Amino acid sequence: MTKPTGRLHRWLDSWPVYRQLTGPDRTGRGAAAQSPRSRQLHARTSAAEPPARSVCPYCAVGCAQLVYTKDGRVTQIEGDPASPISRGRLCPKGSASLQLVTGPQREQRVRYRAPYATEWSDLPLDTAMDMIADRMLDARRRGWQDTDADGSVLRRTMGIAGLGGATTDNEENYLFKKLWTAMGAVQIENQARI
Amino acid sequence: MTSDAVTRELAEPPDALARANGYDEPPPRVGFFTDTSVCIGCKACEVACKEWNDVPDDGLDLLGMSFDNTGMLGANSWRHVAFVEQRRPAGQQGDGWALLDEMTAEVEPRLRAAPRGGSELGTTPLPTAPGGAVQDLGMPTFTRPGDGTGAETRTDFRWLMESDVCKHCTHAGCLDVCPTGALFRTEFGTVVVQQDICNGCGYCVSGCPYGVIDRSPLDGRAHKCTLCYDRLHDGLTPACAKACPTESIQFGDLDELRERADRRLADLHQQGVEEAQLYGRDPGDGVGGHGSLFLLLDDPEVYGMPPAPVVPTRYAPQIWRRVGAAAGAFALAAIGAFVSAAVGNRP
Amino acid sequence: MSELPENAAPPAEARSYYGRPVIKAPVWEWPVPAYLFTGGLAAGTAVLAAGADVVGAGRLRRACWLGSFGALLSSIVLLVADLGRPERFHHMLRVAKPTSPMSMGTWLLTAFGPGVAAAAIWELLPERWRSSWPARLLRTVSRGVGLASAATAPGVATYTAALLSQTAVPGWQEVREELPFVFAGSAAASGGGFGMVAAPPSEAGPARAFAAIGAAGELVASQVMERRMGLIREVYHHGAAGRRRRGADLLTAAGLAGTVLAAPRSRIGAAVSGIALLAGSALQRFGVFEAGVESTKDPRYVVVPQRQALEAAGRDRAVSG
Amino acid sequence: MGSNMAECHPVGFQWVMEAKQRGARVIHVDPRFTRTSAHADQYVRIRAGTDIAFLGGVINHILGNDLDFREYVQAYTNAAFLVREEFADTEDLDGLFSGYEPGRARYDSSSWGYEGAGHHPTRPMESGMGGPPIDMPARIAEDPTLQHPRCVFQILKRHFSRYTPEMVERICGVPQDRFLEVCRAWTANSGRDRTAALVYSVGWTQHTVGAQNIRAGAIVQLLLGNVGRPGGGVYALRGHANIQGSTDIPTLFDLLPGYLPMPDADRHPDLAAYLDAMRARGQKGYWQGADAYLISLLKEWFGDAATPENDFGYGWLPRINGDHGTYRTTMDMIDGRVFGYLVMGQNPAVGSANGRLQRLGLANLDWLVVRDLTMLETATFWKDAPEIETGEIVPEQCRTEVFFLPAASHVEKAGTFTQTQRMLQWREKAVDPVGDQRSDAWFFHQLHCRIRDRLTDSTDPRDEPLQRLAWDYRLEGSGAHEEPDPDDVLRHINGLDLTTGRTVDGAAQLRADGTTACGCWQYCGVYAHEQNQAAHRKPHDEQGPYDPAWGWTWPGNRRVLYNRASADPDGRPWSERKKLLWWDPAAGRWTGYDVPDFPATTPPGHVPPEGARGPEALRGDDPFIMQGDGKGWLFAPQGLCDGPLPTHYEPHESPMRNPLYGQQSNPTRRVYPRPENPYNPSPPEAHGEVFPFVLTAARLTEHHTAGAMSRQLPHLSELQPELFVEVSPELARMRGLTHLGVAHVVTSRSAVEARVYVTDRMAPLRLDGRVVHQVWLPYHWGPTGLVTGDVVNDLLGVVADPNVLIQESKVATCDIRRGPRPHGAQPTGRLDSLRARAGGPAVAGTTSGTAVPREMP
Repeated sequence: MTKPTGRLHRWLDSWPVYRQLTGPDRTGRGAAAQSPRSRQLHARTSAAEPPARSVCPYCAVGCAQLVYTKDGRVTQIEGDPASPISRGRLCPKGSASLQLVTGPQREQRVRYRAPYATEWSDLPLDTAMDMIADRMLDARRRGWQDTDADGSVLRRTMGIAGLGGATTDNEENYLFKKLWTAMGAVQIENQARI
Repeated sequence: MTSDAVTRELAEPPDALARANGYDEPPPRVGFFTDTSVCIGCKACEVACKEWNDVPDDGLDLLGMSFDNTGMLGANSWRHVAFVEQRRPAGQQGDGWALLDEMTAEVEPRLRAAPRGGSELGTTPLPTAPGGAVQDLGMPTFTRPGDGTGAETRTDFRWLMESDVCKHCTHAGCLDVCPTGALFRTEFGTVVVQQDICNGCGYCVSGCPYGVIDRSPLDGRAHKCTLCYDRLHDGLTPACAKACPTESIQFGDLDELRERADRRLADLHQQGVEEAQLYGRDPGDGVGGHGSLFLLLDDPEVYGMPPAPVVPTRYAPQIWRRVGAAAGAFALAAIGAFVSAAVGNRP
Repeated sequence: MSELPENAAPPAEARSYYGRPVIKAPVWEWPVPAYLFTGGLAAGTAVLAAGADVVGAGRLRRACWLGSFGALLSSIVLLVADLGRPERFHHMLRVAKPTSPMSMGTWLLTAFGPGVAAAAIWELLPERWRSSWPARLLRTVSRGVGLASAATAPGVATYTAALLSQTAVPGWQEVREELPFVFAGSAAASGGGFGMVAAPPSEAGPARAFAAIGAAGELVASQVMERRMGLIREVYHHGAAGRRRRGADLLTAAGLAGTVLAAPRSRIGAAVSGIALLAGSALQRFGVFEAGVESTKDPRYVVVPQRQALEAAGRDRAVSG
Repeated sequence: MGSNMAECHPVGFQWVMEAKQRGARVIHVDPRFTRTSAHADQYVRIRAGTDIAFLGGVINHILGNDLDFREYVQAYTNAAFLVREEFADTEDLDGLFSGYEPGRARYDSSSWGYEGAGHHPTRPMESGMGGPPIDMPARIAEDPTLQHPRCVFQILKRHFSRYTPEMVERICGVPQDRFLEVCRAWTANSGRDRTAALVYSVGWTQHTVGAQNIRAGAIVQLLLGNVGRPGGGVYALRGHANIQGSTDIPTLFDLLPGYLPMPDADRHPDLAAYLDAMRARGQKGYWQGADAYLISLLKEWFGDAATPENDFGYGWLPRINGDHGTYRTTMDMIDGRVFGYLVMGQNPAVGSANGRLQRLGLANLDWLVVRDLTMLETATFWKDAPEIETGEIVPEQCRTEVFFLPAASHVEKAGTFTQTQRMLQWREKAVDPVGDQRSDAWFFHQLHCRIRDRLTDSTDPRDEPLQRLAWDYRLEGSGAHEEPDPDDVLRHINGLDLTTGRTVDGAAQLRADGTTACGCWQYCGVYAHEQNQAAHRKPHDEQGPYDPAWGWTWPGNRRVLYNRASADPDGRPWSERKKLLWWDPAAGRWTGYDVPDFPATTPPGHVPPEGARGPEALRGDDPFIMQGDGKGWLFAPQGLCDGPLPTHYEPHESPMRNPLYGQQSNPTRRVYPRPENPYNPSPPEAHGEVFPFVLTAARLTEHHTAGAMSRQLPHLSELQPELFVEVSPELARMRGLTHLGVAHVVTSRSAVEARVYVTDRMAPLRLDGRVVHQVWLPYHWGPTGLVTGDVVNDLLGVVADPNVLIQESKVATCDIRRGPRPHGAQPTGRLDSLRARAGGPAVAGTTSGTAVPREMP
């Protein structure tokens, strides 16, 4: 007989009015009104995998970020309190990093605009890379200069130019500069001068 | 703060509010201390809040209120940074500037013409003011700026910024009037809307004397700051306070925050910032004090907050007495009507 | 009338944030003032119906129970329609909060509704079924619960004043002393008016009396309310709210006059007077409602009284200190 | 000055707020009252582009009142050195220094040298960061009493003597008493016990006198003894996550990694010439190691193919011979000389000055590759550029082939960013990118593989460097995701001892014999002891005030540069309060809180032996270890193209005549007159009144530069949803503008439409007997994104600083009118009429005969 009573009690107890009448929260403004969901709420970061230690991608202050993930998806990005630079704080842009990384504005596919086209079309990444490599070599050849008017050695191409770097990693910039220079390309610039 | 309020406060243990609301062994009451004297108006709090709580954007409209394009707190803005431009020096009491400046003069009539008087600022652009814009306001004129070469040139100016948030009142109007128990007092002494319960009756919107809570047109439910209730369960700092670059928003046990606020106020007064004042610090005020305290550099209404709000519940006894009397009168009228009709019918 | 009473605040130049409202305008739309009216009507007709039952005025009773039931059904539809999440209307019964007039009202309506429904169902029963034993049982039960409902009706008629006044809306909060009487009168007038329209003058005596007392009470209470208003009087005077309130006063006064002078003698006079009273009651609700909404749009109505209170408190402290 | 730190670096500004709460005085000098001004103890409004006049006034105040920190100045700066007799100052030549070549708009700097020291001419973009070397005599002629008329101190005094408070007021519009308040506050925070820090950003650099702005700030700080000391310094706050790194490991045309110069066609024909030009006889300091730095770099690039016999592959390097900067390149695109363009994480169609020029360049390419997180204007110009409306770009006739490749974000790849204080911080990878999103490392690796495959059989000597390129980084990922492991790339950047295969621990271990390989000598030590030092993450509350175990700071993980100056010449701290490093006589070494900038065992009184070179030639009291003379340069005898001392020149576009000199603007500034790049006239030219107002552009906290990382995000876009232009109430009345109304700002380049903000934060300036109005706009908007708007950079012309080729985008002239801008094909017509009013053909621009571009080959 105790069991049904327990069940009845539990059923009744799920009704806040009953809890009001039987518990300490008579006016129904506190514990009695709390829903089971509220009682069990937890921060989504607490269930996440150990965060990746990262750095904010916007300005150059270099605020440390903790990137929380779950099942291969980023679920939260917030400041890392351990950082002597930022002490866990972030500005509005840094705080918006989650949206920056996970938002629908992120392009996921190669887009290709053929000459004279008025719309984008699709292109497999591999094909795109092959096309780019062909074009790089062709433009390099067409813009090649062996010497200047005085006969000084130039050994370079003016047919291709590169722009960017202030938003890319040191390691990537290094590969960029290395490959570019080996190709004989000198026109390479970034935001530092802009 | 009145002396009996102090006595009362000292007598109250930090978890008194939660205990009074039916919690056993609750943690101490927590809150915010928003020190506007160090707010740089970056709005990190607004963004961090939205990112954590998945709050949608509040409309992409230019409001013309200095750098404030959020307008006010609402269902989709749980933090709101106010920007006030004043022709008076910081750190010195001015002699009361007639507030009608160009910006206000242009924005105010537009607000009047807005739906809900601009209660939904941010979700709609400000309409054009009826009768067109005000051109010259005949405001107190200065020497032509730049005419002078010394101290009289126009440089006395200050720009106040303040991150507004739900006050988590000790006596919360929204919570008191909520008919479903969706709004409730948590074990931390904060006030939270339970989204699984709220049926969007909208009563809380009018119950709040600060204009904080609002019903979202997107999902029909009421929303406001939860003081990151989920994070509190894991001992984490609320998202806005964690992000705030200058510690303008501080989170902690309310007892300690009150002390911090008192100290900061004393410091500022000592530095000659006479106009600094605490808001929501007094447990004896109309809402029993805030869970989120503010240090302001001007009167609350300058930031769009009520100067001395009173929780509507305080009027409840008086109101119910009058309702009772009116109900009695109504009943008597009914009886009287039959009696008089019976009397009148008697030949 | 345009001069401000002495105790009213001067139109102070309150400081504000770009003239932005301090509090939110109510999210409620027309269904809420409509409900204020239908709720009052349901209560007013319920007491008339119960009284008619007691005194044996069958046609008045029947009309009023049906009227009450119709008003009640409309009320429920209106209330649910105004929810942001109508499918969750039953959450209203999760808690019983003495601090929430809406919660109290919900429970009041819960007490009030079944009796009205039972009585109305009996009234709707075809004549030929009425002699069956279940019908007789229903009659007994419904009579009891109907009377019980009538006992709760004064609450239903007046709690809506608390509903509005226990808010931060200056236009409602500041009239908290008088509003219950305005609403009580308005409910009585509408209930009586309905009885006058729906029942023959021979049986409508109580309805006329009830309407007359209600209308007179409403007019008096409304006048008192207005005289005691401070700064807030502006919103009750100007704009749509002002127009509705003036219309309400006019219709109620006309309805009152008609009730006293024409209704006892003429069915048409009774009907016209009754309709005037109903319309007056409805306009009163809309007027009060809109005045409140309007009062949230200008920060002065919030800031000025609070500043004055602060200054007064400061003066008190200075005196006592 | 020149920085809006609270808005552009809010999290960094926490330290300013904290210092303020501890009693520091914060002064903000800016044309605009910003969120930084709101928290300053003193705000000083200044006319945009007049910083040198202001700072010159401060220098004059210091020198005129003997307020310099004399002990510091005598010991650590070049104040006592004598300058050659031939040197003539701007005071003598009405705004020009000696050596000006009018026809070529440049200086022969030979007369600027120290007496008795050798000289190498200074030419732009040819010397890396070190500048041309100084052939040092055993001892430079000097006058320690600082009285000799040709000593740097006296030259400085004379040069700035006319920068009086009255002159500052006339030029900058700063009332004298306010200016003097700044002087008093600044000089009061100097000496043994006190320091002051100076913060600048692009408000200083983006001028035709950009480099000299910073020089002027550095002179003040040197005079006050605020360099190399705690609480002192000149801080450049940089604007992108890795803009410092992309300068250190430069994606720049004129530099090799570590600020080594790119080989110049004329001056660096072979390795010997290159090294000779870098390392002059007797020069002190660490640039003497350039041979080891360069050869180690070549070893890293070409591996075993780099041998002493082939100059370590030096001959494979391409040569520069002039300006190959981004604007020059863009103009070459318009002229059809550039065929392909790769743009990564940058949005020049919105973010570069004269956006129209940029877009016209893009429209005349054969192909364009854009790699970014989101779709942006640079990739979509062919369908939404403003020039579509004017008919200048017709999609059906635009041949540019565009590849948009989605990029991986900062959490989808590991790697280092170098932040604004030179600290490298390693980022861990959190998740894989999805779809076609790839890292830039992947892109270059894949590109390299494809190019290599195509050239396997080539016998063309020009393909040799590609065939021989060392590209054997450890790979991670597989198949379509295979890319170099950034950890291994960083290890190679740090450098390896090829004899042991282990990492080197510092630049001192690099050798010039080909036995070490190093990608960037300056980053030597970031992978010391085979450990990724940039990944160190010891919490700040568990370590000392300089937090050495968080990240890694170049050079050698020292946190304060030139920190020898934190102690007095005898090695004692200047004061207890301001101690950082000091000589411990008992231990015979330097000790303190930071890593010493020099060998820790060099005693304070060390005098190097005769004939020493390089680091060994540094005396025990030579703190400025990168300078050829070991001293802080009040006077720059080498390295600057536009003079050894900062001089006030008016901006290229200015509403007024230079009150100081006959020379109006920087005589060596780089101008690019062409139809797409017209200039507004400035005095002494006629018709300056057509564009009467000063224009400046800036950032907001709520957006990021050209907007690609913010205009697409609802949570940022809602905070600043629309382009606006701020004007003072006075200007609003003058032009009939109303708050929130629409107006358009016009220059000879373009017209831009914006909502009007009438605010007291903008105020007119009274100067030189007239009132000058300034307007400003944020520049974050463009035609795509959640919030869109006109491109503010379209208003600006391209004119550049001669030293570093940065464009003057912080000041121009303009007009503002109410109402929307003309639309359709009209704007060009309307602009032409304006240009006509402004005098002469649209291309004429500034006719100052002293500034002509250096010719292109």
